[in-house]
Amino acid sequence: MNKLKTAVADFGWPRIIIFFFVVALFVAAPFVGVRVDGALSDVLARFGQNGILVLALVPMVQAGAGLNFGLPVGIIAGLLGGTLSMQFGWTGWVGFLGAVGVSLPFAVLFGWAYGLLLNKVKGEEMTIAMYVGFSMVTFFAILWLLLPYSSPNMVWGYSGSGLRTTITLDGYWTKILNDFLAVRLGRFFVFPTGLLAFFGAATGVMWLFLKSKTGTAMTAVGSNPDFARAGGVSSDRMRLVSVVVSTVFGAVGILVYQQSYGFIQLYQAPLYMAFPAVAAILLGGASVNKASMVNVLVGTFLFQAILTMTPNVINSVLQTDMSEVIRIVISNGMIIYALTRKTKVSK
Amino acid sequence: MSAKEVSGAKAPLRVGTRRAAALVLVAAAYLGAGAWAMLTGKSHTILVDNKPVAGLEAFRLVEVAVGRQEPVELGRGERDKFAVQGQRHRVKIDLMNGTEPVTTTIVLPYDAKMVLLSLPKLAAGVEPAWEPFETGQDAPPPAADELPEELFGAAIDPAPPESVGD
Amino acid sequence: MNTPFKLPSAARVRRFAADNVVVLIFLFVTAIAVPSSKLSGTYIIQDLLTRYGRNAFLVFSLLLPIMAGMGINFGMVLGAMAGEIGLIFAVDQGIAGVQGLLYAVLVGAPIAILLGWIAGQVLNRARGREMVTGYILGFFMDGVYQFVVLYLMGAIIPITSKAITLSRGYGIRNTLGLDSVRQSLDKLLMLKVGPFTLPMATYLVIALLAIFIVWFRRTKLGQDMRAIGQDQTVSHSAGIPVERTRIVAIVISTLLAMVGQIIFLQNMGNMATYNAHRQTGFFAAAAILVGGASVAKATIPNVLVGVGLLHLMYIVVPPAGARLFGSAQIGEYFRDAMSYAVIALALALHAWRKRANAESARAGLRGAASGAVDPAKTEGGAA
Amino acid sequence: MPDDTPLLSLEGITKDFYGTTVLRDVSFALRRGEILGLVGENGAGKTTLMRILFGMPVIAETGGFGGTVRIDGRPASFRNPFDALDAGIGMVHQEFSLIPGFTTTENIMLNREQSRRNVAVDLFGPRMATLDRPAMTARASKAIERLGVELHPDTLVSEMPVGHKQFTEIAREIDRENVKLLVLDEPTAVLAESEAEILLASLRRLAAQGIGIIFISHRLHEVTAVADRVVVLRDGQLVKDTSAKGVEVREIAAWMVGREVDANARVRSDRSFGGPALEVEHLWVDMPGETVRDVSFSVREGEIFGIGGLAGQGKLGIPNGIMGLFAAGGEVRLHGKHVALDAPRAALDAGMAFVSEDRRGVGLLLDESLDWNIAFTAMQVKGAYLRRWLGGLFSLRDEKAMRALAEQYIEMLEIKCTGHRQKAKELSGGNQQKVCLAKAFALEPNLLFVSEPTRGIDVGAKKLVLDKLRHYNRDEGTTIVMVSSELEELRAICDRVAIVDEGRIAGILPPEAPLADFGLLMAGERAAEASA
Repeated sequence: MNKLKTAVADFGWPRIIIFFFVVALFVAAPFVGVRVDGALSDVLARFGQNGILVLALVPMVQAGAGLNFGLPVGIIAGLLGGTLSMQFGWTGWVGFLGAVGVSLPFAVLFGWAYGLLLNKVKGEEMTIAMYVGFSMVTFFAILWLLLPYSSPNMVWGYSGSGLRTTITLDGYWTKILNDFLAVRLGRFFVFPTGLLAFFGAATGVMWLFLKSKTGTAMTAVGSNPDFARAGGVSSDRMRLVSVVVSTVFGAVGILVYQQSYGFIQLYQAPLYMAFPAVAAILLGGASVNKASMVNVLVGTFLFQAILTMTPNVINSVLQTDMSEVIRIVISNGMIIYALTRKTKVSK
Repeated sequence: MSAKEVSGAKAPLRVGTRRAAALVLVAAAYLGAGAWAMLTGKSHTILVDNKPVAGLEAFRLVEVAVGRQEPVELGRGERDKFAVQGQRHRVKIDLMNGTEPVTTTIVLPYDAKMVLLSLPKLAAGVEPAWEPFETGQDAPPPAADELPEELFGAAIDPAPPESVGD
Repeated sequence: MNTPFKLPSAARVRRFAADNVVVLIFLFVTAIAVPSSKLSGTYIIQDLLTRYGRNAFLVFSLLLPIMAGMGINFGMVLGAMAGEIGLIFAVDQGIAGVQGLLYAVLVGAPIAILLGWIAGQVLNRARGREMVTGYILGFFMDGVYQFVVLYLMGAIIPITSKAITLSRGYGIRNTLGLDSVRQSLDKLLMLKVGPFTLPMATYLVIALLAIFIVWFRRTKLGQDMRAIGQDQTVSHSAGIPVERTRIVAIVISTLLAMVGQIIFLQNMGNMATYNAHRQTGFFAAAAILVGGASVAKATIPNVLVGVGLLHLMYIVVPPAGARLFGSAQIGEYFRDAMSYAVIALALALHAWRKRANAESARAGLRGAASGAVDPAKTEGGAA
Repeated sequence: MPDDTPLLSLEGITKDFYGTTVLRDVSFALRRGEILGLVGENGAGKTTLMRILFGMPVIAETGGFGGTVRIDGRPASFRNPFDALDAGIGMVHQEFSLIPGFTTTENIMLNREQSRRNVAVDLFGPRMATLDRPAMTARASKAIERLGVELHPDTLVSEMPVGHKQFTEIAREIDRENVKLLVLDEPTAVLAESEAEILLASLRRLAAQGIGIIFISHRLHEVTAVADRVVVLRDGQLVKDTSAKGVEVREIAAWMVGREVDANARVRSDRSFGGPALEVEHLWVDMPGETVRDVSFSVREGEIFGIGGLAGQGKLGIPNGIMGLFAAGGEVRLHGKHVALDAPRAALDAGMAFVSEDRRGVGLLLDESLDWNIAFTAMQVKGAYLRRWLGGLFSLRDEKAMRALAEQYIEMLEIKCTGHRQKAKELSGGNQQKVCLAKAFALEPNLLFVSEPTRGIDVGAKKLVLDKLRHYNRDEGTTIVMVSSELEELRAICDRVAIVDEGRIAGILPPEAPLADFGLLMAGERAAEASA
């Protein structure tokens, strides 16, 4: 009984409530005329679509640099990769992998600069990261207008210059991962094999990275920077590595997201992209200074399940669209809950 | 000591009553300000109406002013409106025929959004000269219903990749 | 013992630049943008005068939490929401003019106090990361606000006017016309000076607020806030109720933000029901930081300078962008990027300086008695 | 003042923490205008005694205390420090509790500001009163004057020299109208000689005004200079309560440290050492609270070198500085080779290892398992416990090897745990200390720093830890530098013992040297005088 109590306290009431909320949504779905198999298919697609962005948060949390509200820095690198690949006229797998390849050097460069800044401001990372992300996004909004992109599929038709706000990936690499080896079961259920395999591979890479010497040192820095220092590990360097890795995953994550979504969204679109990812990982049981692969998987699944199910189920029940409110309250409530919890590092 | 020290311990009772009195004062000020704002700030629309009514003739031409607002001229059967705040209003009627303008004060009920003020009645001294005016719709027809934009909706998922149930 | 020695003048210039780098960058950008915008001086000044009246009050609401060591109160958007709810009721009740504003303030006040108290409690549990928590709290409450205004108003909370409700019968429309109170405070005492019109009543309200803040700093409570802002542990051991005082600072800030938002909206003349508050915290934070304030120290001149500089940039950059790049859009993105970057830079500079100070303070402990002081090591402390 | 009731009397004060007795039947009294010098080693019970006097909540939380505290003859029991303040007891702490951005006046009057009532007070309570700055300045000036020091009321604390901060703090305590008893805990520790003189003079002035003063200091010559009476605590017991007149510093030092010496502890027959292993010259270290100012010594190959001294004097700074954990300067050579400071990696690569005194802060990854804790440093420094893949392109943790290592040390050091996967925070203090030792041993160092190895662990574990160190030294030939507050412990296992005082080495003694000599060195007397 006592054990159960501490387990519950460890996991936190908000998470448990949300978990049962999701279960209740699935149970209620058939009664209000929502097909469970269709919904599940939806959830799986979104799970794979968003997962890598959530995964990108792990290294910085582990290194003690907090929740990466500056994820848009990586997203911008991904957008650069995607648009450049399109500009070069690459399509299909070449296009997608080319986009990933092109975005990586940008991600490393941005991440490195961003990491240097975060190392100077220990203790205030999260607020500053947020505003670094915001300014990066708005700054790049200018570049989207000015850079000499010329592919007619991407630039505004009437002026012939400046990228459109939304660029369709049709004819390039729309759903290239989703459709790869996808299995269709019945009318409503599609299993996006390629997408989930890619997400799985990314998770595996992150898992291996955390098991490496560097990954171990990073975790120790986050767990107890003084211990790591006494063990001859430079915490600044480890934090820098964690920021770079996080940014790289952010870049890959947005490319995966876009191929599933079918569009590249530019300008203000990436502004708030870090928030749902942060909410998801916290929902999965991570704290501000500890996160695991399980947190990522569970959190992304739960969060996407809420996003998919609430509009369908709640709206049918209440005859009104309250999903937006529920989403805002749950995702931000989760973040506040994590921020106000006493950090569990025992000292 | 020149400075009077603030101390709760020395005269707890006195401070207590002073405090209570002060709180009552604050409450009264809050309610008073609210009442003042509501009474004097409540907006009403007065429709001034120059039509024959209940055996009274309409005027050929009349100039009417409510409060300090610009007067308007009304021909027979014409109607205009004044937006006013507060309940008590002076209405000045000038028949433009050399007779002295007539000034009357009308008092409207608080919750009357719009009243129809009959000028013939007012000039004839019939009480009350106004009646509540109900319209089918008290506002211009609403434009297309607008719902709030999403906060970071676009980021989460603007449209599901495949909508449920095909 | 440690008589502060005179810095060489080059070092002094460098130090001044480091302390005011944010202001200097802004001056530089606007200095380029003003001539290239080709706007007339009269236009710019008139617009600035209007924007002072519209925004200054909101920025003032950030002062007290900074004084209490809680950083920039991004949770001030809660106050803005309270003000908007007040205005919704004022419009619904058909209370017009300055009375309508007063009514909105009276309705908003208890809501702001309640929200401020909640925010204070939350921030007390998030010591050391007040700013990011306040920011997210704003998002969270945005959801609650939407729930109340979009679903409860007209359904459970009585709303009489059909003009402001959605056609489905409940919920407030996306845009709320504020014609009944539009610029009623500004117009109360309009002063014409040459080509300019000055909303003196609004200025008067702002001046009263400034006087209040000056007075407040001199009260016991203000003194306690200053003490807590510098060292919570010492304040606590001296018997100052730290948590309570921090809550009071947030409550006052929320109340002021509520009034500030009402003043802001009466000038705008209409209100985006679900969006009006979202950028409030951002603009106020950018303004106070541009004015040279830091997360730990902010003064009334910071507010006044900051509102002026930030809005000068907001006026001149889009037309300048249009002339230089052929796109006003670029100017708009540029000013947003600048504002975001300025917040990031100001926060980063402060965090970085705080660490540098802590290090030099530790070096000071070593004492001058040591014969083996490594000169390379003490440089950070002296310079 | 012809009043016979003592201002303060402590009667039979007894206190234990979880079964460990820290104070046993302590009784003494203090009259008005008297200065009482309270001396004792660390852990003698001074701090606990003062906590009891001030009603610190920690006392009640740990089961209260036995005996009676009387103020003016009436029994007093304070529930919190504010009660004590109200009763007229002031305390000046070792670390400053001042607001840096406030002026002298504002700090002296902190939370006791003079204020003027106004309308807002009635509306929103007394905290809305406006401050009466002239009145505050006047009062602060009065307190400063009473102290008899030069202190400007409008100087910011952040711009003051250390001494003035100390005076500000004392002025704050004596500003209270009813203050009658002042406790000063090591007030001169941070002061220069001349400043300390001024402070002592102020204390005499205050005493002359009828205030009773308890003066806690390890600088015994200051105690003899200023105190009317000296009370010596040792191991929780009062060993001496005597008039300060005619008492020699050397005598007090002997009372302070003089325990019965364990006769059979000395087994030191055939010790022989090689050349110098570690040479330290003009070392300074910026470790907060343990500042090292100028330290030089050398350790011979195979030796166990002890470093002792009172808390706060800098003994802990020495290993922390050499290992690069705090900013440091000077010259350190290991086997003749220069070791870079400010870089933990350099120290580790040179073959040194460190068991930190801050077990939970620096020594352990509390939230991680034992195998992580033990293997981490060796993995990072030596690349051990890694398995390489793709021809060494990348390498992953070798969980199996880590487990084997952890199990080896769990057995060797008799670590009581559920297994190598247990989290470090779940172990007891003694077992945590053993994990720290295992971590250092796993590095196979040629020089091992051990800092406070027995702090906060029980007797059985203490013995085991010390035995392991001794055996490690004997079997592996590893040179050990051991830093400890327990003089006895140092004398039991070390070949030489250095005593650190105020950031410098006061002297190096063989363990057989008379106890009083150690005491004198700790008390800040020069080595020359001690050996005289």
